[in-house]
Amino acid sequence: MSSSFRTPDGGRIDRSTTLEFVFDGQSYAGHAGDTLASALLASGRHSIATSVKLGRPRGIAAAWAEDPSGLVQIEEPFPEPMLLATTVELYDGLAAHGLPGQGRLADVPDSARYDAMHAHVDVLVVGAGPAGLAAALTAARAGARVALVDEQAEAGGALLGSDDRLDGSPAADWVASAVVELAAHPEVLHLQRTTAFGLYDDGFVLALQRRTDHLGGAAPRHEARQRVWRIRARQIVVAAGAHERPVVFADNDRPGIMLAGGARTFLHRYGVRAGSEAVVFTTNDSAYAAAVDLADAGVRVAAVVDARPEAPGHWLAACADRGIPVRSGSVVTGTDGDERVAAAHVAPLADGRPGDAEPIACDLLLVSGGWNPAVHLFSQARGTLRFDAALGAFLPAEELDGVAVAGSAAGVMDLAGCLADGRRVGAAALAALAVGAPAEPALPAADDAPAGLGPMTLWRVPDGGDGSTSFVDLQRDATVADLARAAGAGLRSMEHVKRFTTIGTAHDQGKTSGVLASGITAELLGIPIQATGTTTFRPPYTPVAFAALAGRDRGRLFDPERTTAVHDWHVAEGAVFEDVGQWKRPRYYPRAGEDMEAAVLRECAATRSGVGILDGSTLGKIDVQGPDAAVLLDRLYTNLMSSLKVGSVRYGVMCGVDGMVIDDGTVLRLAEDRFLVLTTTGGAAKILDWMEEWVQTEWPELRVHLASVTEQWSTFPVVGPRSRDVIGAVFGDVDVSNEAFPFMTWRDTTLGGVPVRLARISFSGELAYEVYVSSWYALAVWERLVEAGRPHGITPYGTETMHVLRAEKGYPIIGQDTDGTVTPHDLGMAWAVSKKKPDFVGKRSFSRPANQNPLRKQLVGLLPVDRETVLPEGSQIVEFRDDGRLPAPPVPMLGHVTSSYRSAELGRPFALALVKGGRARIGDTVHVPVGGTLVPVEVTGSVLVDPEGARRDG
Amino acid sequence: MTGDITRPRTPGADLPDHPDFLWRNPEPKKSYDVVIVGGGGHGLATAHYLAKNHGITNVAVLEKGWLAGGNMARNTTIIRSNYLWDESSAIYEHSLKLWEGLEEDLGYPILFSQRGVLNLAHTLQDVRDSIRRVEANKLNGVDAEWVEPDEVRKICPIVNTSADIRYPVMGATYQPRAGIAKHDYVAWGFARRADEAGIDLIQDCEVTGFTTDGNRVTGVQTSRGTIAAGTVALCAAGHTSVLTDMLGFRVPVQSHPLQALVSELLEPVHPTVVMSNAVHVYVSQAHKGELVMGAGVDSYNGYGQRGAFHIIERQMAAAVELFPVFARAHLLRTWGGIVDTSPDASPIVGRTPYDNVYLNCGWGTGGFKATPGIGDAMAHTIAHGEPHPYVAPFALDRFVSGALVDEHGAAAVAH
Amino acid sequence: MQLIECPWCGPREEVEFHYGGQAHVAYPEDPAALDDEQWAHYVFYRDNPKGRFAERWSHAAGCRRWFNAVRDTATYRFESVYHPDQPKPVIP
Amino acid sequence: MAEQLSRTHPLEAWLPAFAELSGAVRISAEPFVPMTVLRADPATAGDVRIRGAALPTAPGSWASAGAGWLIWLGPDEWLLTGPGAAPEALEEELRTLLRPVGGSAADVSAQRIGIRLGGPRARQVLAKGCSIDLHPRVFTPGQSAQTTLGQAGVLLLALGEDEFAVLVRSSFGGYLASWLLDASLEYAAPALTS
Repeated sequence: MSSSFRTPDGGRIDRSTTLEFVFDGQSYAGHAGDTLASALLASGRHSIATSVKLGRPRGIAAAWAEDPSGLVQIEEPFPEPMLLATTVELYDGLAAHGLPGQGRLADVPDSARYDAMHAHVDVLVVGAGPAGLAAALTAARAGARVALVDEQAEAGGALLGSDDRLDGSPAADWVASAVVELAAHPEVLHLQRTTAFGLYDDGFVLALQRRTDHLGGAAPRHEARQRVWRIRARQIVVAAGAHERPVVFADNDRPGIMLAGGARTFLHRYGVRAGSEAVVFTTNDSAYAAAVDLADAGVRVAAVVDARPEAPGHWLAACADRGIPVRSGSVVTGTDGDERVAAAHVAPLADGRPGDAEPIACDLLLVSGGWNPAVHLFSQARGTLRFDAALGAFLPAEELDGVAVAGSAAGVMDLAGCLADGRRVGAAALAALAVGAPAEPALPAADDAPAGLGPMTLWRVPDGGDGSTSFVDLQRDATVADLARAAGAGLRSMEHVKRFTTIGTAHDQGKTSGVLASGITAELLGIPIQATGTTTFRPPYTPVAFAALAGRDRGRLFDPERTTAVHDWHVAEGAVFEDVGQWKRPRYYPRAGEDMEAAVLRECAATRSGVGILDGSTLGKIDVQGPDAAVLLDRLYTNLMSSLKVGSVRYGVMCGVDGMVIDDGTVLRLAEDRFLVLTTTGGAAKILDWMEEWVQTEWPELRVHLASVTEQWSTFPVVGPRSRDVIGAVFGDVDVSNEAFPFMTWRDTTLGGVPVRLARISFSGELAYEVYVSSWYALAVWERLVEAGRPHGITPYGTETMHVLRAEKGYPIIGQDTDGTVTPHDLGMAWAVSKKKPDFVGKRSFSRPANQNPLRKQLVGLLPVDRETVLPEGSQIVEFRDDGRLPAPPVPMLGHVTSSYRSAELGRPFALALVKGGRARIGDTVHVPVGGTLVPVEVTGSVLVDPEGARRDG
Repeated sequence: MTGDITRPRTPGADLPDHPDFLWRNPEPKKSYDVVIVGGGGHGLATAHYLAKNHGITNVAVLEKGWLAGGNMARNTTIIRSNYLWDESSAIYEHSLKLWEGLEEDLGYPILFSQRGVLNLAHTLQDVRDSIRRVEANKLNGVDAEWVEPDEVRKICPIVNTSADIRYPVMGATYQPRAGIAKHDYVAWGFARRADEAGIDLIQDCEVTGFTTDGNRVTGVQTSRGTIAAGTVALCAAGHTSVLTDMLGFRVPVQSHPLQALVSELLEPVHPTVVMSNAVHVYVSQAHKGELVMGAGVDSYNGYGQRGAFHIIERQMAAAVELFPVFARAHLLRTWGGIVDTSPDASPIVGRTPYDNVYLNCGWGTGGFKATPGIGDAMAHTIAHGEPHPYVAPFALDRFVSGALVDEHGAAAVAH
Repeated sequence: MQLIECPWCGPREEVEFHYGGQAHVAYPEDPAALDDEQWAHYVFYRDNPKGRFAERWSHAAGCRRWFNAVRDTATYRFESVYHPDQPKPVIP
Repeated sequence: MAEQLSRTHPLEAWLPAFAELSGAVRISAEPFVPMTVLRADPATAGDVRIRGAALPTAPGSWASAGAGWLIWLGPDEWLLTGPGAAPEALEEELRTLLRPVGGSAADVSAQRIGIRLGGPRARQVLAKGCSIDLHPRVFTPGQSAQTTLGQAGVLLLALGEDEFAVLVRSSFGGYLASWLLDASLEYAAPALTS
């Protein structure tokens, strides 16, 4: 498709490669190096979409991220919502359409890869324009570790969109040489297509690198599409440039109305004439260059309209040479046109008011209201801004520690000045690092900037009406009229005005509209703009895809899966797993045709009648050593541990200072000065930290050391009346008789030369032995036990069966039968609370009034009277209702069901519950609402199987 | 001006216009019957109900910055009442009932959208806690139900309910009457009504101290002069400790950063509100189409109204894990608020050591949804000099007696 | 995202640390001697200043050592870090 | 019952994938070696020698001890690794050595596993999930760091120019192996090199 708007030559595109793409269903062609916007303009298309509220046609209004209106939806190669046509690099097969307001998400998952990379540098330079390149060169030449990030496809910044010359050659030559020199420095990280989007504390900058987007469908699958760089910089140089600012006037939103600098960029960088007949409206010198360059490129420039009473002499002459009429002291008051601007209404400005307007035909209206330095990152670093009246813009008002601003971002608007400022700031960054400035060649000489006139600050051209077509924020369709309503409504803070008008809340976050809104609001309120200020600049500088921030923490890597040394065996045996914290634990081992209930009934019965084996390796284990080990445990457990004999085991409970149970487990005394503390699976890390915290911060005088040995020791409870036979068979040298090896004691032995520890601990009430072995040998020992157990029908069981067996004995699971509001007494464990010890953590809280309340919830058992219903865990409990019906809410609740199972042993379902004054209610019948009905349940003690504990010795 | 308040707005919808006049910007008077410190949602709602329900209008609301510019402007606007404990569900359900009539009461299009809230369960313990909460809610007259994964998919088709993700969705609690509203509209609605009633809303007025006489506060010293006060209500959320330090008494709250974010405007994909405690994300799609999301609380105390970015990154990972279609949605803006958290994750409301000073703080992440309820209860408390029954259980002295209302464990999702 | 100076390991990312709240709040000598209010203040009450705050931190993902820091809760800036057994430094 | 028990390495299932990586990144599982965590106050344990090595007191450092490493874990904590006596014998030997100076020792041989990471791209692979400065001039051979890699806590040792050891709790071994392979894909995917 031939394009009449492409210049015959020039630009930084590769005219030898043609790229086909589709926009709004229509086929177009462009070249490598184009953006979607430049390719569309080259085809004569300005109009992109209609606006969100008013449905007015909108086009491409700038050449990069500051464009407030050129939003598109990518469809191919993969749907992506709301990107700016000006920032989408063209590739073959791109399909997109204009976006009237809301983007569309793909309905299939995104299979692209994303990742993150950490970097540490002495100096981070944001922006590879003249100032940024100069700063980076200075830092690099000093041998500093430098990162240079720039959001565009290639370095150069504003130079890419100009015909500036350095040392008499195109500035691009100097840019190229600078890039080559930087590449030669081993300590320089130079990233293009990389946007620094957030600046945080201590020199932390986040930057998004678009690595393969420009390759379209040809992007390699194994590479991350986008990468988030997490850069720690000792010094940061923000050389992010400046955004041109429009002037607001009536009907200023039509396609074909564009920032002057943008049109100049399209011409020089992409070889595209943004129109054929142009009017240029400016308040400063910079737009003249656009007028002159476009005229030289064959665009008929019908007029330059300069709001200032006088036009700059140099530019007057340049325009005269090209037959461009210049109307100084004039403004554009409005436009005509439909899909595209057709005429600009130009009127003389007499003491601030426009006179009679005269239409000037054009298909391109270039506007320049001055420049806003890109102070976003500086402002994110909480740097304060001041309004510079001469420049008509907000500038950094202070020096920040470690964050410096250079070039046009600091208000330096000429090329020579930017180069010098960049070098100066680069050297200052080095100085702050106590690195001397390097010997450097002289900076390249820019052509003398013509003597010019200062800019005029003009926010808007009064439209004589209500301003309802004078657009301030094009994306939000917000106008001067909206600002006037906000002021009239009593709003004084720009934060209120922003929310009232929604100005600055759209995709561009107010890059062009924010300062305009402040300026116009100040006028409306009759106060200086310093008083209104700006709204807060927040990260990100430009939008970032969710998936890019998720990085590789997706799917399998979203959160670590912790597994035991026997995990693969469980998998091979078809175990169904349960997530317990980050651990994967076998929940049950279904056999063919079994559901969970069947499998668990089988596992329970087999264990109570024969022998079962559990992988208990996830239990937390802490090695406690030192002369004061017992003292520490006495202070942290509610019960007495110092009296525990070497070779013995004791169950213990830990409370927080608030007296609520936080964990429980058994403690083995390995030596006078050594204990092995077992915690719950979920509590392992928390309890080690808890113990360390007390030792380190409260009782540093205690001679005790803690070490986590959770993974060191695999733990296999072998449980059931036949467990003695199995243990005896595997560990022939151990006398497993009750007499020689009583309950709550442990013994060391070896197996094949490997140390093994056996402990008579029971979490089921049955005769049981816990086998501890180094995880190196875990699988071998596990298989030995299973092998030896085969004659006895040993049955591997999971957490579900473990829960049933312990519940039948009334043993609580911390976190299931407790919720952080339960004391040991509530659990019926007063026996585990020492009366002897003067103090232990939590003791004092037991005597608070609320702890004396007889109606505290207490752990009891529940037996559904119908012997059938398995009460859903979490069910609430209410008083028995004779009529079997619930009264109208609110219905007083007595407590809730914490654990509930079908018991093979009892031949009926049962539950554990926390019930107000529960122990006093034993024998009562209460109701549990299940579905629509009230299920009568009998309150019992919490121990339902073998209350006298006859089985634990087999 | 009132729009359809039961459904999310249509694609591409703009927001309804604000009224032509909101409030005066008066100079503070020398003296007021009631001085409310804090011009956020709670302070403004308290002012509204003082005027509406008790005819008390000689009132000033003092705001150190701009009205409703604190947490009210920074929250994720989730409204629900499905809390575990009787005391909590009572105040939040009272609030929800007021929400249901608030658009009419304020004559303001607050965009209250009862689109329902799903609290996902990812572990067996989540399921137990969820059912416990649902059953308690039912008995307390709060609409709540337990829904299985396939029903979750029906209610919110974009939730990843496949079994092979790291933390599969095992079900959820669902409160159909829960939803979202447009926070600025809510705050400005209260402010406009209070202003209409003659209550002075005084901005850029920072409290710098208090004048006391024994057990009474007689004056409030501010950056705009000292203001005599008959009764003082502290509604300063994250800055409460700064005020109580001036008054010389302590409250057990800690102020933490809490961050939130929005995406660009998107076609409707998310019809409800989804919260997941286990993977730490809560998200809704607001009226214009942007995804609004909140994260976990930053660990350290902070008044900076900003948090650490790793929290956002972790939240994005959770979002993409739970909602794969979000992959190429874009993070448009992040911000932070200051949440005042209490030891039992429940608010602290009522009397203070000063006879004429009432306290309202400690709402943590629950403040927005409580706005009308606590405004009403505070107004009642101030008018009667007696804590409203709804707030009585949340008195400061519960930390001495130990009678906490601990919403940590059981309320699972604490947002 | 802070860079926090562990007294032993040097500057590390904030994510490696665990926050421990107000520093210099000692466990009472004799809890039994305290009345309920005094005990409640130990258990539940901590300062919450806007500005300088002496806090406890632990380098949880590193050397697992607790230390104290004076940090400004408004700016988040760390002004000093010191060992748990050292007194709160006087900062001008 | 006296025949040797076999040992199972937690990363056995990952070894083939490790082997397939191209040379840009090399990943291998370290062999089983006894490991012992040592605690002592350097003030009182200054004269202690472990396999000829003094307890390193510089944070984030390690010293050669026999054929293994003696690694600083904290101001009064070290990890000794390396072949030699059986773990339980080593623990007893070290307890006996350290108890007189108020120290302790605990066998943690199976608490962690070791992964060896090498090759010209090894640093980039680590930098994808490790926030400490890994610059060759900063993280030099002889240094170590306890930090996080991805979402796993690790003990990272610089062994040589492009050679690292990563010690991780064995329950996290599978996660870390998957994470490392995924991070290495762009540099060392077998598909790219074949």
